[in-house]
Amino acid sequence: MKRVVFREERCKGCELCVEACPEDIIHLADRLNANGYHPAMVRDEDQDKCTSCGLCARMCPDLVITVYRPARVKVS
Amino acid sequence: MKRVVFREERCKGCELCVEACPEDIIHLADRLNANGYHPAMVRDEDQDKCTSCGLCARMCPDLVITVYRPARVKVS
Amino acid sequence: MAEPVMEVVARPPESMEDVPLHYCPGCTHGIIHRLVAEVIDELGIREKTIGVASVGCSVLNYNYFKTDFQQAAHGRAPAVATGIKRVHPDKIVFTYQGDGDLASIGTAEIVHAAMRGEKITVIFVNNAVYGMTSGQMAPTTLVGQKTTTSPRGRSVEGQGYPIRMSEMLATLQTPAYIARVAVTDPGKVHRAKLAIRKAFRTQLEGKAFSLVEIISTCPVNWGMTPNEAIAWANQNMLAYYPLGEIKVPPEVS
Amino acid sequence: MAEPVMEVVARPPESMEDVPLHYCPGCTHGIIHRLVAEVIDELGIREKTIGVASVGCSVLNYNYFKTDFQQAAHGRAPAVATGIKRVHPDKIVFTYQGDGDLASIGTAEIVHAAMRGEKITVIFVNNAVYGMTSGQMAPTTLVGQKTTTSPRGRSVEGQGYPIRMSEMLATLQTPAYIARVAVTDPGKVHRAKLAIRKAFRTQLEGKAFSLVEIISTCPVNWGMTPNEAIAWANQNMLAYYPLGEIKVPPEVS
Amino acid sequence: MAERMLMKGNEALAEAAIRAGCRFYAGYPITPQSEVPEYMSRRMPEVGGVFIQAESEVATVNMLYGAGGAGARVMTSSSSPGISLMQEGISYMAGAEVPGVFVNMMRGGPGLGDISPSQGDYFQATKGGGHGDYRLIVLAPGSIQEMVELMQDAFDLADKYRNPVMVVGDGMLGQMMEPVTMPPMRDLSTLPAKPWATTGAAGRKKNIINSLELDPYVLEKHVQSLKAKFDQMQATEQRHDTYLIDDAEIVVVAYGTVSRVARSAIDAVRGEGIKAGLFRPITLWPWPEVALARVVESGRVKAFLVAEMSTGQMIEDVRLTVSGRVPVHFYGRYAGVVPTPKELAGVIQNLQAQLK
Amino acid sequence: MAERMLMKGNEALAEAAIRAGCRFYAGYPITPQSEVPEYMSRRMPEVGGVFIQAESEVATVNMLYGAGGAGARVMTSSSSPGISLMQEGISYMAGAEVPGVFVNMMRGGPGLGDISPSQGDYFQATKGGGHGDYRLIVLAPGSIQEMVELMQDAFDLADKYRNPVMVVGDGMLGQMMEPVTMPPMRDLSTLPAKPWATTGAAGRKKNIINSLELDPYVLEKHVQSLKAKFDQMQATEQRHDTYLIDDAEIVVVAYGTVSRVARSAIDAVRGEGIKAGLFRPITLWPWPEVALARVVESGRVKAFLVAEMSTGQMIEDVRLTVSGRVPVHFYGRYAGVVPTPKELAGVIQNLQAQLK
Amino acid sequence: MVHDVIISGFGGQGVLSMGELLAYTAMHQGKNVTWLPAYGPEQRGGTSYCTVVISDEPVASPISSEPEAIIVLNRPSLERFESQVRAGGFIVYNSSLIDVSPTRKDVRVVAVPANAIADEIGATTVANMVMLGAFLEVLPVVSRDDVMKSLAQTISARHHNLLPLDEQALKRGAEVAQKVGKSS
Amino acid sequence: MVHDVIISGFGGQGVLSMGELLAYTAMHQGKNVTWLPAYGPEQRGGTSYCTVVISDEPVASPISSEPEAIIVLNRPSLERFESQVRAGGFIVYNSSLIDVSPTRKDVRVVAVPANAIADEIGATTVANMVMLGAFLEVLPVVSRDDVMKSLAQTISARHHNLLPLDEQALKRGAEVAQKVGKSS
Ligand SMILES: Cc1ncc(C[n+]2csc(CCOP(=O)(O)OP(=O)(O)O)c2C)c(N)n1
Ligand SMILES: Cc1ncc(C[n+]2csc(CCOP(=O)(O)OP(=O)(O)O)c2C)c(N)n1
Ligand code: SF4
Ligand code: SF4
Ligand code: SF4
Ligand code: SF4
Ligand code: SF4
Ligand code: SF4
Ligand SMILES: [Mg+2]
Ligand SMILES: [Mg+2]
Repeated sequence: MKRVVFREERCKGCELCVEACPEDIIHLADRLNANGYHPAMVRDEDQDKCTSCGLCARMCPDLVITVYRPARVKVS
Repeated sequence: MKRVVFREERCKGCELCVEACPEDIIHLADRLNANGYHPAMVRDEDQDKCTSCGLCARMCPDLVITVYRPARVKVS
Repeated sequence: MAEPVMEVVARPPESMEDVPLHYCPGCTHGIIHRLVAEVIDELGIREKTIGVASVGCSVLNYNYFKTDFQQAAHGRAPAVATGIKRVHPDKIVFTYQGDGDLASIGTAEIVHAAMRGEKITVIFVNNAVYGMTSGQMAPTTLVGQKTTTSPRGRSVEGQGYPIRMSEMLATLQTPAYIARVAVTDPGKVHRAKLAIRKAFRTQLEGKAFSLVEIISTCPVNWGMTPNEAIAWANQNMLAYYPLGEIKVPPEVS
Repeated sequence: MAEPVMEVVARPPESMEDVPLHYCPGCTHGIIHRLVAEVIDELGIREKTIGVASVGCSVLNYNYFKTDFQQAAHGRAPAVATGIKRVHPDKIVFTYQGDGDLASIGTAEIVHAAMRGEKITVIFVNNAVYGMTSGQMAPTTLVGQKTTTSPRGRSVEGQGYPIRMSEMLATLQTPAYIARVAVTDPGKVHRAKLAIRKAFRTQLEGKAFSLVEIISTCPVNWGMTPNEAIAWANQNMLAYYPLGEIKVPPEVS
Repeated sequence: MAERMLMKGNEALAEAAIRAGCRFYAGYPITPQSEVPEYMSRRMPEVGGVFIQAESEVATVNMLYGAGGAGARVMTSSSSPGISLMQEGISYMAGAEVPGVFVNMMRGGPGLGDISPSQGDYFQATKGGGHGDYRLIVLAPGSIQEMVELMQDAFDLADKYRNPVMVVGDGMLGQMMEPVTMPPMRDLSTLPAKPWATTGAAGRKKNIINSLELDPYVLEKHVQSLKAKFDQMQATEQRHDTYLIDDAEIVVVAYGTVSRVARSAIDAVRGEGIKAGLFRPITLWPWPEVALARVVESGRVKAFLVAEMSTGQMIEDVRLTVSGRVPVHFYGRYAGVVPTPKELAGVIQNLQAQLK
Repeated sequence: MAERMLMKGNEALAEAAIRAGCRFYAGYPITPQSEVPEYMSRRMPEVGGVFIQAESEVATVNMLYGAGGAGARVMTSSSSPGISLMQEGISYMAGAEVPGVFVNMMRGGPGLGDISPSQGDYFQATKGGGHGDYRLIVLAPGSIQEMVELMQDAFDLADKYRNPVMVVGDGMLGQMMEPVTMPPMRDLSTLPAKPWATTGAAGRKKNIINSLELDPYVLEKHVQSLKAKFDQMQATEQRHDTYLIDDAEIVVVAYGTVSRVARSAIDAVRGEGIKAGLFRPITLWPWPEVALARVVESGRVKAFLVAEMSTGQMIEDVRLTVSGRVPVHFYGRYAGVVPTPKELAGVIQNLQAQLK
Repeated sequence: MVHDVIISGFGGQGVLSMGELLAYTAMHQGKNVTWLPAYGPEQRGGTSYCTVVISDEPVASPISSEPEAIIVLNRPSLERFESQVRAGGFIVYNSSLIDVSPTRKDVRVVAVPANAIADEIGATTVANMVMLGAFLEVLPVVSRDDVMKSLAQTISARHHNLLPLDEQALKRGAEVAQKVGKSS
Repeated sequence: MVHDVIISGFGGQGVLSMGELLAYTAMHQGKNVTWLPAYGPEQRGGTSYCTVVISDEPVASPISSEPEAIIVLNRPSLERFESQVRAGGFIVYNSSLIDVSPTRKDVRVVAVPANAIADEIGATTVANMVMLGAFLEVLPVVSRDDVMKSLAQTISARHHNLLPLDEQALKRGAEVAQKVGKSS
């Protein structure tokens, strides 16, 4: 499952997330979205490198990014 | 000659000069001026007590007071 | 291997509407909106909050928050907020204002709302320029900065040094909380949120006026890419507008 | 004994018209007028000085000075002075404003004239009340002070602490000279004059904005005799509004 | 019956506002209406209402926008220069449909002018001193008792139409005393509900108070709906009063202070057999054109005399209604001068002489 | 001959002002006129003039008061909400007889409205948005070339009458480009002397710029002298233009942007044999009543069609002049919507059909 | 019947409150009244005055161009209003402060040494009540008793000890006027 | 003759400057012209467009409700303006970004792969010049030479090195249009 998910149609390709990512796994796609922007993305193969640090989401002005992490399973 | 001269018709009887005078020689006259104020005055007999310090004029808001002092005669 | 169960680290706040924002790419207004909404979520005050939008690029922010809103005339958001809060002292009222709005045309209104100690929270977005009207000089424009009405760069002679609103307002005795933060890297964004939360909490506790000045960017009118703008802000704006809490009454912590 | 030859120690200044002033008995506006006129006399600038009257008890002061004058809308004297000075940079332009005028409705104009560093001199008469309109609360009214619109005394809750304009303006980097003086005894009157002279000299030397705040009285609206008012000001106003030079650039001495 | 009290116009209207349910007053001192904020500063705390001395008239109107948008019955009062400063905000309130009551105790202008009675702000009040297509209901009382009653209506009309209402008086009406009977205190719980107000979006869709709409076609729709309200006001809210008009050949048209002077003048010339009467607009907007047109159509009137404390403003509305059918004369004193009954009687006499 | 340049309305008027001798501009950004301050910020320093970005429109008008009172040719520009904020100051300038030029690039209102072209501030400009008895000369150009020329007149008229002059355009006129020929740069030494200006009382009696006069009888005299000026303006400054009016049975009355749309519409319906023509007021105040009355009196006109980008403001002045002699119809688009030529042609066609 | 009177003097001589008292009393007698102060530039220093109209019918104009009576407490007031009094009317003037006499022959003139009498009573502030007493003697629009009732209702309790002085003042004023003769 | 054309695309595609260039060139040929931008809410992001009117007579309305031609650079522009073109008019559209075809049958339609051609030329910014070249081929209101002269006059000297690219773009656009056929 993905750790970081982009709502591509809302992305404006500003690259603030690109700059923010400590793992350097975000980049802009070649394709254009409906608004004419190159959306940010993390390649499927890079999802594993994501540490779920959330910094990309913190910098995204357009509410594009949701970040997940594996739940810490509580022993109940 | 007088050391301190009041333009009586402009006086509003506010007593700021009265309070300011270190020699305590200013007081309000019993008579009213044309505007219905008791004007400030220095009795002729008190003019001598005036030190020409100018404090009364400094506090007068209505440009009532002119203060004189004997000229220091310059030896030329 | 079984898929791990995932939990959410970061997602759009509840108090924001799920609609696209109209801001330019990389404009930090969006970040600030999100922080305010997150604080509203966390304090659980969405249903008792009333926002006041000002005239500037953020004029439409009533479309983005799920709270009641009033759109105020240019510069007058603090007066509008005063009216609202006095009628509903139990509600949480905040304004969201740009630097042209708050530090230029609205100078009297912000000073006097602060002096009276209106129990409102002011989110003050300082991007050193008039964004919405396409980049004219603001009172906060840095010396030497070129804008469409300071084409040779702001000069001290005739235009003066920029105004530091937070410091100016902090000379007043009444306001409870005044802080300056920035949203120009993830760490600063985090601290910005803490300050915003403190400002809202100040109001929740019934204390006087709180204001958070947020150093922001306007990539389009600065003529930079968003990341260049971030770097420029960090280098130049923070040098003139130091970050930190400027006024904290002993009781607020 | 021959009459001694007499010389004048104190007399009405040349730059004032020889007409009665309309102020209430013991109102210190008259003292301040005289000081400004004396400074104009001493600097020999009557023919190059343009005054700006504000709306307040001193609204008619264009009748009292022998200089050109413009009467400005309430609060806007700094904007009017800006217009004049920019057209005539070689002239000396001063405003004469009350505390309602400068610190309430005119807050934006004074802050921005100061920020831009307009080369004007502001005479700011703080009598803690709206004199002309008969004694309503001003932003400078002291806590607890009763006025016609604070009949129970100004309260911190809802009206806040009074604004200290000089300190607030001194947070700006551009202004050259800001001082607070009083005219509540002869010694203070003397020091007030020195500050006013310094402020005008600042302008003569081509330096930016100068302002002298003058603690003054309004016996009629304070409900006191003139001397009681003087005493009240010395005791209460000076405690909240400390006298002194608040901003002096190294070059001005 | 409620007691008759001798009250200053300014204080009477302030008390009347509170009786009408006003619980938010913001204002800034200015002669000749400063007794209003002064009264409110004493009285509002007693009824649990808000009094704020704003930093300026610009702030004032925007406080009203906020408080009115938040659901309170709100008012301010000022005089000519102060009302000019409120024009942007009044336009905003009309655009955003925020109710509120404005009192203008007009003084002599233009500029700082003087502080004496005037009617020089008729155009500003009735044609729109602010920008854009909007109208205010403008009420012009002729006595303090009527002022007290119109204050009740002012708040009701403001709420009914979600639009600002202006009450115009002048220094004379504000400063004079007359006996008045106050209406009882309105029970706040009987006031109209305001489901559109910003009260916190608890358990309902969020409310937005706003005049911005960037799509001109959408904004046009909105302004069209405003216009429909204004049309309705015109259809239903015209008010006027008359005095000795049934057989009148000379009809004086005057409002407020001048209408009182005119009554005295009419009494005087009636004594000399001149058939003079008075048409007194109570709503300056909507202009009472239906009633005035009826007077024209009666065929009895040989001349109108518009008397104003201005250089001639209301006369345009009179001329629009009369539309050339009867001569319209004008007599104006202005800049703070109030015509005397004797003077106005003289004008009517001259006019009568001309008619012969 | 001077070169034709392709210029935006806003920039052309700014340059035209400088050519007319304007050396003091203060303003505050607002769409759709921000190109004016932007142009001035570049250009004023080149001609030794002053550009100030004021802290607000309130400060702006008071800077003009100061600078205009000090003798400079001064101007500002803004759009609807900003102009509303200037009303107190404009009244002061009229009262104190300070010349100055105001440009209002009108946008849709009321309130914040939108930023699209509008004519919703006609009342404000012509009837007095500020308090007291005063008037502005209001010039309404129909093209950028005419705007350039009227800017020259605006400064001359302001000085001639010592009164503020307003030039009204709208977003369309401000934002569009057209070829213009600029007049030469005025030689400042040829401008009228201003012995009344505050320039320092050196070797002369002091000058005072003031609108305050507490004695109503003295103030009335002053306002009377202002009124005499306004009467003179009405007698001598009315301006208008016509198009195909000589045989017209339907006369469209329209100014500015709408007058251009109307010309296209008239061209279109003329093709179908409808005798339509255009009456275009150039001075909105003084209203060109003499010329319009002449059109009415010609007896040829069967109907007037007032077309405005408002819900109906200028129509009052048309009705005042027509005074019931010919039917006056109205077509309005507003709040930022500009009627299209096709649409207006349709309105004329319908009207023609009704006339038959 | 319509009675209109202008009351004028220096600010501080209590002319506005005198007018108010008159209007208030008449109102309580069921009359229609107006009280109109001059609040103009005269306010600060200078002369202050008010116009009181008392009528059985609703009062049309509260301004009177030709008052039936004037009560003037200082000389500028006399100079300003003397010519306006209508023929057959009244001038009641304070002869303690006004050292000229009215010249009108077509009106009844009453000279009242109000300040002197007030000093005798021992309260300079009641000079205005002396004038009112004289006025009511020549033009009895209300009775002195009714005035006293109004006073008792309007002034605050802690000043009630002054009422006897006011009563005395009214009476002394009336006595002066009696010498001149009652209005018919 | 009156020609009116609407030029529309994303902000940043250079539609406003293309219109300005066209108007400027026509003006220098002695024509009357107007150029009217849409400066409304469309400005930020969204679609931006301008209307150019070129005429021998003074231009009445700068707005055209039924333009003779539209030049559209993105899909929203085509959707918005297609229906407005007057019968017998022209639609010149950027087929690189618009993946649908106009459906109007009563107008002449020219598909121009402007971005593709610009990329070939090596300067993405000249896509608008490609469009202009195609447009002028079908509706030769001015010549390509005159456009090049105007360009040389209006752009700053330090960009003159780009002129050959612009010229190439105009020409390539014209070639595309030629295949569709010249306007008669
Ligand atoms: C009275 C008035 N004046 C001017 C404007 C035009 N205006 C709209 S936004 C704005 C400036 C906004 O700048 P800022 O407050 O810094 O906000 P930003 O767009 O930079 O976020 C101006 C001047 C207006 N709407 N109303
Ligand atoms: C726009 C406007 N608002 C209000 C007023 C009324 N007004 C006249 S003077 C004044 C206050 C003056 O107080 P201050 O400036 O402190 O001067 P002071 O009289 O105390 O010397 C006010 C509110 C006005 N003239 N114009
Ligand atoms: S959560 Fe952290 S590591 Fe993962 S993509 Fe975002 S910034 Fe990179
Ligand atoms: S920060 Fe957001 S909007 Fe910007 S590129 Fe990344 S995902 Fe897209
Ligand atoms: S000069 Fe000095 S001593 Fe003389 S009267 Fe004045 S204060 Fe008194
Ligand atoms: S200070 Fe001046 S006005 Fe006051 S009492 Fe003395 S002389 Fe008179
Ligand atoms: S103009 Fe500037 S502040 Fe406005 S949305 Fe664009 S980047 Fe943000
Ligand atoms: S009211 Fe106060 S400030 Fe005004 S003149 Fe009187 S004492 Fe002076
Ligand atoms: Mg900004
Ligand atoms: Mg004061």
